[in-house]
Order: sequence, then structure tokens, then C-alpha cells
Amino acid sequence: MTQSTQTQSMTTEVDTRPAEEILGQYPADARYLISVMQDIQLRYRYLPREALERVAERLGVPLAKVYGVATFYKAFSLTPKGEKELRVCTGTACHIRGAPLILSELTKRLGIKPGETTPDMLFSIEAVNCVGACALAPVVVVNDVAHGNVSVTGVRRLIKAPRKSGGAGGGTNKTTKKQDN
Amino acid sequence: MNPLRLVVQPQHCIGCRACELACAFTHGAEGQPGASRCRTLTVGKDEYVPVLCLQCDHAACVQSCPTGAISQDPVTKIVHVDQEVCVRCMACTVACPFGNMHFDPNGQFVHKCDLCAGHGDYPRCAMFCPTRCLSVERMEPVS
Amino acid sequence: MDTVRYETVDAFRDHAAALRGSDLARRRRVLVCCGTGCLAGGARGVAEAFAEHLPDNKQTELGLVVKRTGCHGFCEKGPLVVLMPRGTFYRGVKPKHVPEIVERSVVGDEVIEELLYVDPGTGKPVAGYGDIEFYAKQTRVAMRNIGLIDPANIDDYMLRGGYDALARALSTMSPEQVLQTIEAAKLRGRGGGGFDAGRKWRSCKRAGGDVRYVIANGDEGDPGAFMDRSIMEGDPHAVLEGLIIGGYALESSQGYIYVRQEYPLAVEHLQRAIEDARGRGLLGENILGSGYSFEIEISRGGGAFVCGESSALMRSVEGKVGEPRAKYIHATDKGLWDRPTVLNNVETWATVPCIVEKGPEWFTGLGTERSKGTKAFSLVGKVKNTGLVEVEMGTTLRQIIFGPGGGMLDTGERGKFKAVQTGGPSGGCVPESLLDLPVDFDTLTEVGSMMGSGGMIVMDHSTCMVDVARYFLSFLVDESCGKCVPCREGLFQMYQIVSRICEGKGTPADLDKIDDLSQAIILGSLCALGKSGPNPVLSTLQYFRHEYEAHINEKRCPAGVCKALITYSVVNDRCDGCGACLSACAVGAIMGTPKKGDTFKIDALACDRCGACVAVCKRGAIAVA
Amino acid sequence: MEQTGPSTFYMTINGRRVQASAGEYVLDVTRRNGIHVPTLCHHPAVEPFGSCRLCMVEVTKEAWKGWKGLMTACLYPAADGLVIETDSESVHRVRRNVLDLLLARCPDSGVIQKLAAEYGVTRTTFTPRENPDLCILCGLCTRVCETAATAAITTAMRGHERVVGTPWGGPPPDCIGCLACAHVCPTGHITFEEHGLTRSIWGREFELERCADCGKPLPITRDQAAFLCRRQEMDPSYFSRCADCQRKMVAERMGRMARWQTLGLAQEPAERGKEVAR
Repeated sequence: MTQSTQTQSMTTEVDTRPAEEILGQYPADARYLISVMQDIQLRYRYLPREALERVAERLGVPLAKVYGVATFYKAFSLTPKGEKELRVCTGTACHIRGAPLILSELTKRLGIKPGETTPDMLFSIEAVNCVGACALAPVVVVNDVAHGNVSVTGVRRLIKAPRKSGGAGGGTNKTTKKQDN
Repeated sequence: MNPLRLVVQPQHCIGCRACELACAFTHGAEGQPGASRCRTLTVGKDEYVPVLCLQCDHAACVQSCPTGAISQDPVTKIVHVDQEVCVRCMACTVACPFGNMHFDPNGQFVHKCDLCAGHGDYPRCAMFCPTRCLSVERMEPVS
Repeated sequence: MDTVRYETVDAFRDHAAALRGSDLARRRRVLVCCGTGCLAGGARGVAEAFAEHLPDNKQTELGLVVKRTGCHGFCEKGPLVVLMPRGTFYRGVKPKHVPEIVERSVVGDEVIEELLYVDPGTGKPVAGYGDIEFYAKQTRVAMRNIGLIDPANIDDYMLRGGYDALARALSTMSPEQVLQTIEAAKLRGRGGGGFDAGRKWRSCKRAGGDVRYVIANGDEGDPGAFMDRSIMEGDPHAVLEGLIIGGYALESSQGYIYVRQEYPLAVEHLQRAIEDARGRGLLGENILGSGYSFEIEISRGGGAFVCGESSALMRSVEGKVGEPRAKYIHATDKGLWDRPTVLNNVETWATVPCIVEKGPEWFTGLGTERSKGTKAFSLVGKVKNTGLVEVEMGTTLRQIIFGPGGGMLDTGERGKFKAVQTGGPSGGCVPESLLDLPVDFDTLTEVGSMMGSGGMIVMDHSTCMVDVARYFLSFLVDESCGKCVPCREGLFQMYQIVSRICEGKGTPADLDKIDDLSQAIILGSLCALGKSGPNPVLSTLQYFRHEYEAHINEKRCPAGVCKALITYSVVNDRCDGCGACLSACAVGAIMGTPKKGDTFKIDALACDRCGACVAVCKRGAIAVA
Repeated sequence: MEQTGPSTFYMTINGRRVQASAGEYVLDVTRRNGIHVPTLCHHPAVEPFGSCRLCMVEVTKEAWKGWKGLMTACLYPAADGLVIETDSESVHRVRRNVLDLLLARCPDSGVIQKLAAEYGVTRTTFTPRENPDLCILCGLCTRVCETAATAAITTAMRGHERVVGTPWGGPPPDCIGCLACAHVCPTGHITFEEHGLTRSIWGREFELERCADCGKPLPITRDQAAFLCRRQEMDPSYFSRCADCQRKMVAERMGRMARWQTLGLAQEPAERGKEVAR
């Protein structure tokens, strides 16, 4: 359930231009740290070290503090997230209406634990706190689209479509998009 | 009372090291002698110089301390290390241009001459100096 | 209507009067709920279908407007469409229904019976909004506009009296008078502890200095609570207006709204509202020409429950890790950036304009002796009508759950009411014997629970109370900031003990250990998260001790929830061999061939007791023992 | 602004009347009066933090009508008329549990074992941590690094996962190797090594500054010297010689002066020459 602190294993160069662009939208003041990081997380789907180094330099916050903030808040991830981020609400209402079942079903089907990403970078599972859609419990949020009253079988549908086309590589984005309504 | 000042006149020093002993015994703990804050150096044949803290104004040790553990008493003018606040980064031991910040490797603390403040409030080294090498005088009142 | 900037209070009043007398105010309204719940049910498609079938010119021609509104609260039945002023209420609307609705109910004057809400009590369809029990038993103050207005439209807010209170405060009241009004209303903070808002404002004002801050806490972290979300999404101007009035009373020039990271729509709507209000001269420099200037900035949270705690929230606004500080020096003296700060919850701020407009006597006329006004609750869990309800303080739990809530969801022995959890992870579980408890800040605390932000989770006999305690502990272990020992290590150890009990490995001595450790955590923790952390365990232990004892002494989970203590088996005479369970089982523990008449078996050793088979079995042929 | 109270006042600690002044914390007052209150996360070099909860004491006041509260002495401001008990039953309950919990976290820490034994805990009654280390997460290291150095280390994660560490777990780029963190660590969790001219801590190696005269290693690193010059606004020459060589220089110079003095000269001839030339 925790974010991995391991050093980025991928050695590919990270393009820091989007991060610079985001930094350009904020005054160089330490108080915008969290906002800047949120925008970076949105853009990259994680917080690349290279980007955070720019942030630390620009906002005048020690890198260690930036790292502390990045690991404290659940919104941030230091490892890249999958194309589809499945956020299983584990709020009380969802819990008593079967969220643990949904979560275990997802982890079993995808073979990853909450907080992890499938090796093909298609799916990430997160067990998140109440998303505030309790009336629809249990809820799974897929890339900001909430799916309510999810059943065990319904959950399988959430992870089915992109799986099939997963082997074809980059050109399959369109087929995955459709799934979100 | 006006602040004290240690006066060193090396021409009178005979290298007996009574000052070092007096200092070590004064600042020791539980009857054990501690390291002396006063060091007598031999500079030539029969020429000795006792080196002690000068309690400088705007001292380098004070300036170098990142935790503000070293300060000069506004009244007594004694430069004092607050052991509680000290984090033993050793900056002061290097920064003192006179080499008068000492580190006790056993007790793991930085120490310096405090003119025997709290130990009789009168420099013991001067008391035990058999010659006129180490003496004490009172400074003019601080304006 | 063209954008106008009100240079004076009179200009505002003239424009508001013109607006209210205009054709816009008289038009019929088609309200499509676009709250998070309905959006998840496909409300966007419904709204788009309405836009397609009723283009602007046709709307004018028919003398109506189509509005995308915030949450109506009746999320269970979404997507919802309401036709005003008649109040026809359609639930479960799909895009394919839209042409029919337009033809028969918008152009025509008919009611489509199939889309009406069916009263579970009488089994008869209910035509009108106000006739539905869910709404009829509510008194809406903080949620007064939600569902009735388009949150992205400032005119909509003004049509319902919006910003009148601000204009009144700026033109006829001194800051001191506003403060006195709040004091006289005996308004208590809606976010948790129920601290007297007037007292808080007063001590901040007394703290001196030129710079003061006001903050709206929209970090609704309690699982099972989403009132603040609905307010921010559905009526953002109400929060702004409250905050501006508060800023004026406290002579502050800067306000912040701290919104949970999980609520992107709330951020969007608040941002829009801020821009619109600024454009009209209701926010920013020299508001309504009064000489008073005030700015509001939105601060997005990073996803940490502890940031609902005021001192942690302020650190987060400062861009730091959300660690609470000791409160021996109050935030009203040294808060945000060490300046005097007033922090109130979103619902509290949304209530402020009503008090200023209608007067403190009106507010104190509602509620109980020590808790005035109304309170919004999110009613969720095993009730028929889940959603948002706002009722007068002092309404009993029974009235809420069996009134607007419509009673228990499931029938049968296991579907009976067992407990209601209030106050989130800081609260507790209230048993059936206390159902007639009038709900206010103090009564709930007296019975070992808490008002909290207003989450109300109804539990039936299929819920294991030990498991609920474990659930909250695991939540808190995860959400503790980890700064102080009792909370970080103590709640973790408590979780270990309760987990052991759930696994059937508990001993009677564990219950004493829980008690001793709880006291130490309550006494020793730094902030409210830790101090109230043992509440869910203590309250379940107080009212449901027999369940703990069943786990410990008989190694039995009465509710059939704790995995280590249950087994699944197939009831042969109910099973029709459909094979649904076969594909549901991820570990292949079910044996049999899907055909009529075959008998299935569950391999107890291979079974990981996930419950997937139970969930998919339509005939209830899988028994839990 | 009107004065809210006198700057010195009296409070009662364990039945003893003691003087205190505004701006002090309760812990300052107990320490000054030799009343023992245990602490683990307190250090005068940094702001009080209140994370270990050991210094909790029972506080009341006559005006509170019998209400008593447990407060952390390190953070509770001293005030007129406070009545404080440092060893009441509830104080002991918190301390005993806290130490029991810390013992479960760090069973091998001598410091914790000793303190826990004082409160009757010789073995933890909780589930001991798997693969324990000596870190009790008091946060002294990170706080001292922030105040006295570069904030190169931090607490990462939260809740029970909280750790003290470096960015991405690697060698901390901002670290100056001053060892302040290691020296303030109450349990000895932070370790370092020194071999010849190299000092290593937090998985990073630092080159020690060398004495410009004798070449021996100085007890500060090059990065530390650069940092001190920058932050304390000092000339690099202050950090270039060892204390022995500094003393030697002073002694030689004083010796020379003494020699001239015995000869009846007030100043060294060379110096006088310089002055005349000027």
C-alpha cells in the first residue's frame, strides 16, 4: 500500500521541458511546491527525479524536503503509473459493500499488489481512501472516471479490453479510450 | 564587577606547565583531570609560550557555529560553549585562528578556556603560575 | 446577461433585482444532476442529449432553461432529472429516455410513470420532488441551492438570493457587528469537534497584528462523508460568500480554500466561481465599492487524511509535509505562516451567509439547546436511500435512517440494523439501543462516538464489528503522519492485536491490553487523529463486546466476515449448476461442471475465502459458516 | 498592546514553588530546577518538536476547576500559577506504553532498554518489529540538519512506514558530511567512518579539508568548509589550518614579540619597517 522508494530502474532520459513549463506558471516560492508537483504528476503520471531536481532548484526547497513531500502525500508516485490507473475506493461505505472483494479480485487477476504497476505498464492498482462517491459503493475510479456499484464480474470488464490489444504496442490507445464512456 | 582579562607575558615563562595542570584539574570531572585548555608550546631554546583563548570580541568560533552554541557573555566578556546546544560539527576547532578550541575525544565535547567561570571564577592557571607569565587584570568598565 | 462589474452595493442590488424580475427567473427549468454520483451513472450523456434535443433557440421558444446542476443528494437513484417548477422527479434516466422526456414532459405536460421514483413503503410511484420522503424530511441550509442551480453560473446563485448577505454586511454592518451576529447565532464548526465558531473568530480578532488569514477546510477525509464535496461542486459561490463575509468580519484580506486532491470537479467549479465573483466585483479589490478588499486562493491537497487536522492543513497550504503541531498556541494566534488564522469547514462557511441574511435568531430557532441549526449528513451503507441529507440538529438517528434513509437495504435476519457509524475514523459505532438518540455534537460524544464531519454509515448484521474496528485501525495506521510515537507505533500495535482477534488467535488478555494501550494513545498523542484513533475500537468494544468474545473464546465470527473463521460450502438443493461461481473463483477452488443438476464442491484448503462466489451466485446457494 | 502578564512568575512543580519567566517552556523550568523529566526527541539546538511524548507531564491550574491535562513539557509554555506533576499515574501510563512501543520497534537499543526498565518494562509486550534497527524516528537528525546544515536528509513516507532517509535512498546530494546528525542521534543509529582523508556517512564519501601547513586532515570536510564560508559569511582562510599549526603560529609570533620585549623594543623591527614604509 506504500509507494516504492526504490531508485528509478529505468535509465531512459526524462524530458524535463514539460516540468520547466509547469514551473514557469508559478512564482518561485516554496509554497507552490505541492501545486507544482501535482501538475507534474498529472503530466508524467509520476514524479521523475530529474523534474523534482528542477523543482527544488527553482523553488529554493532542499531536494530532501521535496522528496519528503513526494513520499508523504498519496497523490504522488515516484514510479511511473500504468496507462489505466485503477483506484479502488476503500472508504467505509465501500468496505462494507464489498470493496475488499473487488480489490482482491483485481490483485489476483492482474497479479500485482496495490501500489504496483503491471510490467506492460498498462495497469496500476491503488487502494485509495474514500473518493466521496459513497452512495455508489463500491467504487472504482479509472483515470478520474468513477465506476459505481462495481461487482466482481464488472471489475473484470474494467481490465479486459486493453489487455487484449496490449500486445500490439503503442497504436492501441484509441481502443482503450473507448472503454471509459 | 569589571570583566577579567588574562595577561600572558611569555618572556617570563619557564615552561613548568603548572598552568596546564591547574587547568586540567580544575576542569576535570569526578576527581579525574580533564584535558587542559591551556597549551604551553616550546618555540626556541628555553623559550615557551602558553597559548590560551583570548575571549575575542566578534570571535571566529562564535561566527562559525551553525547552531549558535558559542556566545560571548555581554558582562564578563567570556566566550562560552553551551554543551547542550553544541552538535560537535567541529567547525569552531578549525575556525579559531589561534587554535584555542579543543576537542576532547574521550568525552566527545568541544571545550575552551572559560577563565574558570563556575570554577572559582578566577583563572587557576594564573593562580598557580610561579612567575609573572600569567596574570589577571580587570578591564575598564564596558561603556 | 452581459458581464457587469458592480462598483457599488446599489449597483449590485439593482442588477440582482433586474435579474430576479427577468424572464430568466420565470422560465421553467430542466435540471440534470451532474454530481459525481450521477456522472458515474452516465449523466453527461443525458445532459448532452438534452442539449441536442433542446438547443438554445428552442429553449427560449419554450420558455425554459436546461441546467447541469450539482448533486441532488439522492445519488442512489441517479442519473436524476428534475423538471421545475412542477417538481417532476425522474430517476435512472438514460440518454435514450431524453427524446421521450422532451416530447411528453417538456413540450407536453405529461408525467412518464416508468421514470418516477417508487416509494419503497407504499410501492407507488411519486411524482413530485417534495413528496419524496427522502427530500420531504430535510431542512436544507448549507445545501440550500445544491441541485437547483447551475454551479458554473453566478446568475443562478444570485437568482436564489446569492451575495445578498455580503451586500448587507458590507453596506449596513461593521466587521464587529458581523462577528457579533455569528457569536449570537452560536454557530458551531461543522467539521468535527463542533468548536464554537464565534469564539474562534473572536480570539483570532483579538490576536492583533495586521495580517490574518481565513481558510475553508475542504479536505473531507472521513471515509463515508461527501457533503463538503457536494457543496463545493454544487454551490461553490455559497462557500465563497461565507468566506468573504468571514474575511470582512475578521478584517482579513486573504482567504484560502483547501480542497482534497480527490475532488477535481470541486476545484474546477470553485476556480470558475472565484473568477466570476472577481469579474463582478464581489471579490478582489474594493468589493462593491465598500473599500474592503479580499482575495481567495485555492490550495489543492496532496492526499493525506491528517491534513484535515487544522495545523497539518496549514503546513500543507505552506507547501510542506502535513504534520500537525502541538496546539498549546492556537492557530487563532499563530496559524498559517504563524499569523492569526481562522479555519472552518466548508459547510460552516456555506452556512454563514444564511445567518447574516436571516439573522441569528432564525438560526438559533433551529436545532437543540447547545447545537443550533442544521447538519448535513451523508447517509451511506446498508440503507435503501443512500445520499445526502440535511436535517435539524436534534433529529434522532432513527428518524434519519428510517425517514430519508428509507430503512434497511436488505431483508431477512442479516439485513437488520446493527449499528450506525458516525464521525469517521475518530467516531464510533452507535448500537440499536441508542437509535432514538437526538443527534447533536454533544450527545454523540457522550455515547462514545462523534459528529465528525457528518458521515453516517449504516451497518446490518452482515457486518462484523471487530472487522469494522480493524478496518478503521488499518486506515489510521496508513494515514497517521508518523510524527509521534503513540499514534504511529500504538495504533499499529493495536491493529496487530485486533487482527489477531479477527484471525481467531486472540486471548482474553488482549482486551485488557487494548484498554491500557487505548488510554495511553488518547492521553499521549499529539493531534486529534491519534487522540481519537482508539474510538472505533473502544465503541465497538463497549457495545459489541460479545462479538469480540465470540472471536476469542469460540473462534467464531458471528457476521461471517472474518476470513480465518469462516468456510464456504455449496448448498446443493439451491444450486442449479449455472457455473457462475466457477469463473468467479480466481483460485480454482470450486469443482464441478456447469450443467443442470451437477453438484458443485468447494475445496476448503484451496479456497481463499474471497467471497467472489457468494457475490455472483444468484440463487444464494453458497453458505457461509 | 497591553502587557498580558508579568515576565517572571511562579509555578508549582511536584509541590515545589519555582520561578519561571515568559518565553520559557515547562521543560526548561524543570531542567533548571533539577527535576528529572525524560526526553528523547529534545535538543536545545533545535526547536522543540514533541514527537517522543516522553516528557508528558500533568498540568492543571486553579482556574481549571480540577481539570487536568497531559502536556508535553518541551512545548508547553510556562505560565503563572501552573501546577505540574511530573510523575503521576497517567504520566507513567503514557511513558510506560511509549517505551514499551519503542522497545518493540528497537529491541536492541541500549538507550531504550535502560529507559524502559526504569518504567518497569524489561521485555516488550507488543509484537517486535521484524529486522529492527536503532532508529526511533525522533527526528533530531533531520531537524539539526535543517537548522545547522543543508536539510540533506528528511523523514520520508508516513505513518508506520515513516523512515529517516535521503532523497531516493541514495547518497544525499546536499549533505556536507558535518556529522551533526550522527552526534545528536540519541540511539546511535546513524553511523559514519573515517579513514585517512575520507569520511563516509549516508553512503557518501567526503574528502576532509587538509591543513595548509602540516597537511594533516582537519576534522571538517571540504563541503562543510565551503558551506560554512557561505552560510556563516566567513573567509575560506578560517578553515585552512589545524589547531596545532594555528597554536604554533601564535606561539612563535608571541615568542618573537617576547624576545623583542626583553630587548626593550615595543615592536618587531620588521613590522615597524612596514609601518614606516606605509
